[in-house]
Amino acid sequence: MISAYYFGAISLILIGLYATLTKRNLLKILVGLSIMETGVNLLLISVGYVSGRTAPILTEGATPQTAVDPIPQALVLTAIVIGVATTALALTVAINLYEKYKTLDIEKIRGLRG
Amino acid sequence: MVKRALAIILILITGYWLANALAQVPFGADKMLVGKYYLENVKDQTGAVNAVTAVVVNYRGFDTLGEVTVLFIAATGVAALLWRKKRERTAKSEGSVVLQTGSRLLLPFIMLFGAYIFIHGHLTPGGGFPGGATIATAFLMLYLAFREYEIPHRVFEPLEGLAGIGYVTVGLIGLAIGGYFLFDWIWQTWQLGHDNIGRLFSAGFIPIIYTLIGLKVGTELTGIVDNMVKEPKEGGQ
Amino acid sequence: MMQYASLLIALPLFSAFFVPLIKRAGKKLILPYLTLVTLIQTGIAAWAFKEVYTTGKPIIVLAGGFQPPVGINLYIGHFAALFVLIIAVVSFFMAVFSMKAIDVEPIDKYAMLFLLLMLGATGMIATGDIFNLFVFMEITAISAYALTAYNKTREASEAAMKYIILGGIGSSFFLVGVALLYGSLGTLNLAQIAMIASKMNPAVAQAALALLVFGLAVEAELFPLNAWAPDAYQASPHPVTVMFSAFVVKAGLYAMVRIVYLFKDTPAFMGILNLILILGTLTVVIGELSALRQTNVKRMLAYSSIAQIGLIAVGFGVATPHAVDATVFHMLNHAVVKALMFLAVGYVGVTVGSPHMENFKGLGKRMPLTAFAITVGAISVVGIPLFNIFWSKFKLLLAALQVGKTGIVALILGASLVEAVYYFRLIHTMWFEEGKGEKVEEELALGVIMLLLVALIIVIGVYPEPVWNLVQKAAADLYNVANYIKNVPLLGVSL
Amino acid sequence: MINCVQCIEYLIVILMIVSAIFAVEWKDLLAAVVGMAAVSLFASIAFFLLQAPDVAMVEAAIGAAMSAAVFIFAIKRTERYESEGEGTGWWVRW
Repeated sequence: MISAYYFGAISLILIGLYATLTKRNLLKILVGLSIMETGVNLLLISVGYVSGRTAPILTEGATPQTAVDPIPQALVLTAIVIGVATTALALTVAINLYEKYKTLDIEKIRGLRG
Repeated sequence: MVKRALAIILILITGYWLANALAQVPFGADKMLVGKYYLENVKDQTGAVNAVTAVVVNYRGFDTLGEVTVLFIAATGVAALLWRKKRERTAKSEGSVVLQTGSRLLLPFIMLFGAYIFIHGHLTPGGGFPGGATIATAFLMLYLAFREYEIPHRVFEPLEGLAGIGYVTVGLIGLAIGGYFLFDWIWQTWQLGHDNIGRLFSAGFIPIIYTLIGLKVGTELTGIVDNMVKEPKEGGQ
Repeated sequence: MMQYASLLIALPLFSAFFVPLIKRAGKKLILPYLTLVTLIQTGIAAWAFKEVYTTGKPIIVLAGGFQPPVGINLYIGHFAALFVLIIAVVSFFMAVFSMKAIDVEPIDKYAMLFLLLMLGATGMIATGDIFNLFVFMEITAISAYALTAYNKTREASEAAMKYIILGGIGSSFFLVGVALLYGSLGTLNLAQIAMIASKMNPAVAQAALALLVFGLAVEAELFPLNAWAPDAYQASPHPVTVMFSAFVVKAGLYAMVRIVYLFKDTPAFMGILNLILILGTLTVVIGELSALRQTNVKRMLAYSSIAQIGLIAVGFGVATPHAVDATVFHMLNHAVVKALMFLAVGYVGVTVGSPHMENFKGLGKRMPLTAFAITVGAISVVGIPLFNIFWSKFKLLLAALQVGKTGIVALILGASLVEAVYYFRLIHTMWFEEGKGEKVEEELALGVIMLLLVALIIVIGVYPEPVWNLVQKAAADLYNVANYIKNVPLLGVSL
Repeated sequence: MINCVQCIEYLIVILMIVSAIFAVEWKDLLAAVVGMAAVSLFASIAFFLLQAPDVAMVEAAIGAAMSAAVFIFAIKRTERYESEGEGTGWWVRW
């Protein structure tokens, strides 16, 4: 039996993967990628969680023994920003493709062979 | 249909495999090794109260430099790929009166709030990235409210570059003073603010770097929005 | 003094952020500025190379002055020093080539992306922290996406889109792998991971490594995830193609091998090696067979390059000291040869219009120097003695024979045979077929660069010993994990 | 033994998965993007429950708001409705 958060994270990853593998609309694929990234971030944070502890902000009352692991949180901060950067660039390329082909259907975008 | 079924089977196998592996990584257990070191030493070594901020800016400063770079690349890439000789905004109507007045009124407050978030990054949750995004939202609102609005490019582009240069320069000063790239010279060499932990003027170069990051993230996200909004003029390819 | 090696990262970053200000001074200055920066980078890399190879000790750069498992460290050992130098030199050559080859606006953005691509590959090779590796991988990947689409043609956008989607899937996989590793070991430093790898549950280790290998396979162009590569090679600007083939792929492969070798003493290792062997073999077979039926020379070279990458992966999959030596040698040779060939073919593309097979008819009369360069490169790739790739293929063969893997011997020989077919066809087209067109005045700077690379190929081919010695040190750095752990000054937080 | 906090956890995870499925299946891309933003928002609440307020803020500001805005601009410049039918993408093929 795995925890609810693990379950949610894996489900998000799989739903995103499903969308990227089977959808034909480019923007839908990018939505899928985005969901997948959210899932991965949730997974990282849940890996760093320690039950019964508080956020790693050491003001009065919080000691090192009562805080959760700060590293996964720092990693996820980085990962979120990287994700949004990739998404923005991908959407730009999609706009360029739409200007050239007048469609977002990848079955119809086939300038290159192979 | 067959392809879809195949994809679903493939995904279910992946999921089962992942879940199996994850079952060996118990949820909620204490798995800290380096993390414990951070929590114990964060106040002495960096002066920050928020351990995540200290990890992001101090201990794993290289990651953050890279992260800023990634966002910079994305902004550059968006600008390069949407570059046309002539472009203009094509919004058909102005925003409503409520939106226009609201955005004018709220603009300074949103900017102030963004600045607050990134200046207090070492004390409260937040920091340069959400702060910068908040500032970008203010400009996003202006774009939505006014049909003709454009950001002052002559200010934004150099500001973006200068904030990045500032970050690297702070790191290089660390190399010159302390002997290590991205060394926290304000905290560890000059020892400023050691009796001030938990208040604003502490934590060495974290507020400086977060301000630079906030400015950079704000200008970059605004730049991305600006590039996405403007469409090529007819015949302007 | 050692810490100044961090300039390898700081300089490209600083210069990239500086470009908007240069643009104010004048657009004409941007490409010379790019050349200058890459030249300085070459100088720093050469200094680091000299330092590492004379003292025999790796340069450890500590970011922020924190000791490794706490802070991030760069590890510039023998391997990293060699490849950082290669990256810098190739970037310098390509900056020179860019002055000729790039005429699509906006140049300033091109210069920034170029510098950051170089930075990303340098960081991937130099870093000693698995998440930092991810960040540098994303820097490389995102600048590569943007540069692939830079020409703004249909093909370029399509190739970039493919690359982005595959890259997105790959980076998600990679992060899941990192989450598994971190969840069971509690550290992200590569040396510390190697030190406590045996404590990890073998099933989790295997899953994590498989995820990491799949994540890096996008950058390393291994089979199921390399559909983007030929398209991107074909559609991106010519200098960028050279950079992809010469060092972006190498950085991905290096990262993959570094991570996998950290687990050398654990039960999970053999399974992952088999995975790499299978992926590599498939890459070789499919790459070579696809190369046969191409009519666009740049695309043909792209498939050939992919096949060579597969060969390198196979070599790393054998994982004996001799095989790793030979494979690193092959990496070096492949970087030199493919840089030369893509440069020459790109130059033809720039002057004639497109690198289609038609345009290569009678090239020997119109652009003799370029045709000569392509010929030397082609002969070398096929593996004719007295050219550099002969030695690396030969040593790889010997290493495979030593462990009795005859399948790999057959694979290498078969690949060489197929390569011979399509490269000799290209040579035949260039020298013995009549083509139309005037004789072209070849650019002096590019001619010098091509002749330099040709000379390098022949010198390594005739006297392989000095380079072989260098390469053996580099390979030992990669293979000898115990030494790697010893060299990184780990703080005692093993608790 | 299920207490109140656990109830909220399960609720958030279920809402997240449901909105992810909607985001993937809706034919109207604008609705799909809103679904994606909802996933990010629920994830942000989950981060908060997992004691990661920093990440929650970043996810809400950048992951949900900014990325949805960029998506919407892209939809404005392309098309809003997805055509029928499914198939594997070309990047899977060689």
